[in-house]
Amino acid sequence: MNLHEYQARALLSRAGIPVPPSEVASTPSEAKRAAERLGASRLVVKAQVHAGGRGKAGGVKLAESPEHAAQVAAQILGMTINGLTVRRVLISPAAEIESEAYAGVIVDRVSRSPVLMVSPAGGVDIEEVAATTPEKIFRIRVDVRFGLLSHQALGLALKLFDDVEIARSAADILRKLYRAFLDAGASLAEINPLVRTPRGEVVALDAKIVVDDNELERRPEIAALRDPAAEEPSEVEAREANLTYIKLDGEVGCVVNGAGLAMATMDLVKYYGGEPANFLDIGGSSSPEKVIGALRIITADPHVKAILFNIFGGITRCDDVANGIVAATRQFRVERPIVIRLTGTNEDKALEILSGVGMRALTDMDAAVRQAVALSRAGTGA
Amino acid sequence: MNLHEYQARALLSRAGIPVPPSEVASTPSEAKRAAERLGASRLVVKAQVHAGGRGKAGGVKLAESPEHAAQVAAQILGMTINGLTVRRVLISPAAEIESEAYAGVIVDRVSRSPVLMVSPAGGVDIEEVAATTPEKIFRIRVDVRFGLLSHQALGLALKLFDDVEIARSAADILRKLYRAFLDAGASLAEINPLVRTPRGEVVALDAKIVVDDNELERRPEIAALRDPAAEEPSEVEAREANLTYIKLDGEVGCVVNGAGLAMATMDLVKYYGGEPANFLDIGGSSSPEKVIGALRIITADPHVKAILFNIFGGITRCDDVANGIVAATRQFRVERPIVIRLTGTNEDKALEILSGVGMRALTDMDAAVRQAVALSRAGTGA
Amino acid sequence: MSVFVDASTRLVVQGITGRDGAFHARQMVAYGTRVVAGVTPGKGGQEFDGAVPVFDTVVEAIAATGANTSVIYVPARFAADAVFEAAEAGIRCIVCITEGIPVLEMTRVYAYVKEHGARLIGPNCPGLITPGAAKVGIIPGQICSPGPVGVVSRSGTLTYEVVYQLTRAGIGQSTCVGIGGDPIVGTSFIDCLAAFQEDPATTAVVMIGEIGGTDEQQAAKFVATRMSKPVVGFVAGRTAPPGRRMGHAGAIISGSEGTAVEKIAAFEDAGIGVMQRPADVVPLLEARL
Amino acid sequence: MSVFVDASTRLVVQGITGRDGAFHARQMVAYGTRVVAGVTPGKGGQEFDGAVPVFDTVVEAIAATGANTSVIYVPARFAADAVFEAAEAGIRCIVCITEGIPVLEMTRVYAYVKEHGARLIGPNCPGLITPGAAKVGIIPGQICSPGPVGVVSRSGTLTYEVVYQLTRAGIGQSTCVGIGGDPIVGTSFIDCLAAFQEDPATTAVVMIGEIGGTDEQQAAKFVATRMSKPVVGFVAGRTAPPGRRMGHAGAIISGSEGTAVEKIAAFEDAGIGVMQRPADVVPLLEARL
Repeated sequence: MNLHEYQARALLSRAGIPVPPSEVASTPSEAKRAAERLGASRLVVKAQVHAGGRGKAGGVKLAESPEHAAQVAAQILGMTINGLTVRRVLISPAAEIESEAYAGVIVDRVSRSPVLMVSPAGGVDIEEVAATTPEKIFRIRVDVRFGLLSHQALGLALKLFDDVEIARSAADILRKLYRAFLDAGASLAEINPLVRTPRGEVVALDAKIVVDDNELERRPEIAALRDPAAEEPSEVEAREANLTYIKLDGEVGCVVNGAGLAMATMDLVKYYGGEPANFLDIGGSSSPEKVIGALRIITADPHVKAILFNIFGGITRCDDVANGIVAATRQFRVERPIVIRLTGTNEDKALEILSGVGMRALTDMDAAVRQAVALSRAGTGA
Repeated sequence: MNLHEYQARALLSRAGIPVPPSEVASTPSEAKRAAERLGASRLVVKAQVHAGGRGKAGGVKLAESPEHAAQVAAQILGMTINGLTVRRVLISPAAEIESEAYAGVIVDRVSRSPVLMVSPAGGVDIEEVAATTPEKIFRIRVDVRFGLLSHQALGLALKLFDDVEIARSAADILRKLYRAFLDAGASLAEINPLVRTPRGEVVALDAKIVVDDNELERRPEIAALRDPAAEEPSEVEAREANLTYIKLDGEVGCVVNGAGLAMATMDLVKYYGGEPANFLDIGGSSSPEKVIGALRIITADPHVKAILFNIFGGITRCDDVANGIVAATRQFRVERPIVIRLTGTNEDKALEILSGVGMRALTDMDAAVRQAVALSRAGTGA
Repeated sequence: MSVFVDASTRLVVQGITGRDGAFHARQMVAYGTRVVAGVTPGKGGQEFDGAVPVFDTVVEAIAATGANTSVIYVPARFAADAVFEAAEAGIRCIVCITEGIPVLEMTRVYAYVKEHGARLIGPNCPGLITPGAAKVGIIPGQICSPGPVGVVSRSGTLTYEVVYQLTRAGIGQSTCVGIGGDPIVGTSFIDCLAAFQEDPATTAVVMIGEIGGTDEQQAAKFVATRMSKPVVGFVAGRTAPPGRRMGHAGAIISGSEGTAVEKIAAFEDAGIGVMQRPADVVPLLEARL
Repeated sequence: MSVFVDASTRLVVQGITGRDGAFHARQMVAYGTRVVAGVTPGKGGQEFDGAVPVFDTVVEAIAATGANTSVIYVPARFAADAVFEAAEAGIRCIVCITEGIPVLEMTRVYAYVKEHGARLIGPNCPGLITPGAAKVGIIPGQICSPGPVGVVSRSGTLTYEVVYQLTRAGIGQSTCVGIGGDPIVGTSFIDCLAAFQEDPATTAVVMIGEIGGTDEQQAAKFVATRMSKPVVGFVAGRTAPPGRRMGHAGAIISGSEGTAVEKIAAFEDAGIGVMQRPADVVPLLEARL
């Protein structure tokens, strides 16, 4: 789960990291009042959406007065960045910047450990730094059994700042960033830029935190930060139905059990010249209700021209899926051709159920995908 | 540093451990009002002093009404237990007890790890259980790198309670006890008794926490729990003067540099038939001020008949000590004979300083101790 | 022969009295796996299906039954602790089926398992099966058949699909290992490839990867430099958008890292036969066996 | 010969620019110890007394000077981290003089040092000295003389007292080790006794214990079962009241455990010559040498 910048700032601030004051506004007049309260002569107004490249998209602007802040907020609010509508802006005094660094913690899959990274080349995309000037990135693996040790944090901080007092401030921030990362159950926590001001202070000007979805159950206070308004509505609906669904732009709606098979099915749609409309995993122990929910979400997508089921019965029982399909077609009009591939546990029962309502099913994945692609291209055939 | 029971209960309660409600009172009328607020028909009134065996000493009594609570509080307040005056009582509803267990965490010196111990034989001195029925004590070493693991806590809890639901409650308490132990910087945290009520709840009826003095600097909120009124005034004064001083009942006041040498000096006093009046370590890099402070504290003890300095100069400079002695005798009347043993760094200068004011010094520890003992037995000789 | 599990496997099922644990314990018993014990705290002393003794702790289960392998079906919030318990008790091979363990929790679990010298397979995996000998986990036994091909995969049903293709074509499997779809798993592709390379019963390997991370890339290097047996591979997620978690917690393209394109390129560089679609496994293998 | 430090010791002083660090660095240099580097973050590039290069980190100090031993004089709140840093950097013998490290911090430090295969002496100790070869810590060099007696002690000035008695009586020392007065120390009596038993230059050992814990009792068992060299011992604190911390954090009788009486009894049982007073060390040793 991605947090908004303003949420990430609040978590870092709570962890004791110096973060400049800021306020969140969802209307231009709120923005004006916020700017007045902040009382700075120059302000930054930033779109709060889960998307990179906000600056390039025009989602970050400077303002010289509260009135001006209201004006730029009016420009940014409602803007669409990466397909997401901006509903909130963050307003903060423009910082005086002497230098910009980067600091981030991720979970490294290879070493199976958190890795703390810093770079004196901050304020830009860290991936770009890694690609073009990898020598400017310094990292250490954190041994979770002992945590981030003080000398390790200081050692990294000294890569950012020569002055030992400033490095100590930065080391303190690194320790707190690591702490915030753990406390939030994050898979990524970064400060970019980590700014040194002309007065020698070190402050976090922008913050990004991505929380591991698996942490949300035991962290209700973090889970409460979820902003459904910032997500695709169909994905919100799918999550509430316990389905893993990701909307794409194609025409073949896919209903599959298992994430790997779901991806392979999408890939095969593409292989045969079609475009998948979505990723959808109904999970292992599927019930007819999940199938109904899945069909409801997919049929709500107007781009979908054909629906493809690909079920490999293991724990999933094919008859459950068949019952779900039959029940769904009784509850609402699907109005799109359905191609069904079923094999494995209770396959025979499933075929019986389907043929009882005049539906057919295939047992071969390739055949089913080819047929679904053909139907999606034929438009609303049957 | 020992915490009072009421302070330890508060820490455990804050850690999420079920602790029955209680209030603290320092007068009988406060006790009455507290009892009224608690609203129970039977109450326990307990002396809050840093001493074991409060029950046997009459410091724990039952009360049947608020008025009765005031009466027993009047009996307990002002009582002396182990030389300590009772200034506060804790008032709590009398608990219904089905069984009493013990749970404690200590730092084990041998394994260099925290050790969690439980016993189904609670409510009595755990040392007595260890001595008489050691098979009733179960313990696990906690690997600090991983912390107390859930299955370890449950495994111990199942030694206390057969019912798995009750054991799960107890395991939860054990985990929280371990957490509270770490958070307080404790060297000991125990719940005795850990009670099972007839309704199947598990609650902490009494709590003891000893905090590692070395933790106090980084834990101001714990350091603030120190109750100087519960300590020997001369020891409070010594601590404020940065001296390590422990008052005893003998006649030979000892001023020594180094803890081991200080103990060995006391032992030698005893060996030669005297009784040490105190342990006092002026520390490694002593200043004349420390010597003055030490002499002030020792001369304030009316039992002291003779004062013995035993200084082995290493980092400690003998001349510093000599200057301190001279300065002290100018500032206040010592009125007790002083025997001085000095050797090591700047010994010659020290002898010069002392002879300048007509004082002598020995270089042999045994000779000095023998002389001090003789003087202490002779009363106020010189 | 085979890898990790075989006829000498003595299995303890952690969470045997739960819904999933009970269902799959029966499936494993039916397949012929030696399920010697179950563990559910508080149910020690019972018998599961009148045949498998249940214990409160893994330590007790090992003491009474000589279990050497465990499979974990407990809910996510207890699963990490179940792995800790199994490792501490001395289980040599721990198979964690449970999905949903936080990745930070896994960093600690992995360190612990490693210190205890145990092997962890998973979490969030279907387990493994040595056809005809032992099934540990949830892979449907009926789609497998004994034979010379080792299968290793980050996926569940996609593995079944591939194994099903193999079995239908008459190509049996030595062992099929589902290593799990999480960012941190106990056993990597390389661990499995190394084991298959050593295993005399395995003559070729199928590797089924997906987007996210670099495990496939490292595995490709291992294949190129350390393996003499032929390997064919598949990578799921060519059509996956970046930055989205594709069902598996580990199936996510982070920035530009972990795409199917780079993994397939690594496979090709390493001489691995690349399957364009699951059905390609049969012709590619037949050309190499 | 000697134990732990000798002429091959290449010492880095952590905290060399602090008051205590600077003072004792000079003393050690004056004694002839090879002080090859100092470490103070932010002071890298300076020279201490125009002779000892100062580095920001221990890693850099080792790389530039080949340091193999470190001594720590930093304030208590930085001392645990200094040990972590030294161990991580690869120092083999770490001597921590600093007093006041929380014991829970030490549980982690000890685990870390052990994993890194290093030896930690202290904390809260006077360090050690191999007379005539190397002094690491704060033991006054002038009271020591080379010879055949190994000395190991939980104390500082009490050790000086005993060593002083030895030197005055013409009995030299192989190495004197102050193991520290905290409840958790890196090197125990047994570790030192084992080293002295192995050391050909040591023919007898003096062990100076005190109240608190059971290190002396275990050491006594070790002496009885594993040592052929004669040992004499002292236990400070016969007059100490129970439950009070006698200056040293570790010098406390907890309940009935850790009394001088039980330690002395253990010494006697093990055939250790028990000193009633520090001065007894000379006649007891002379009877055994």
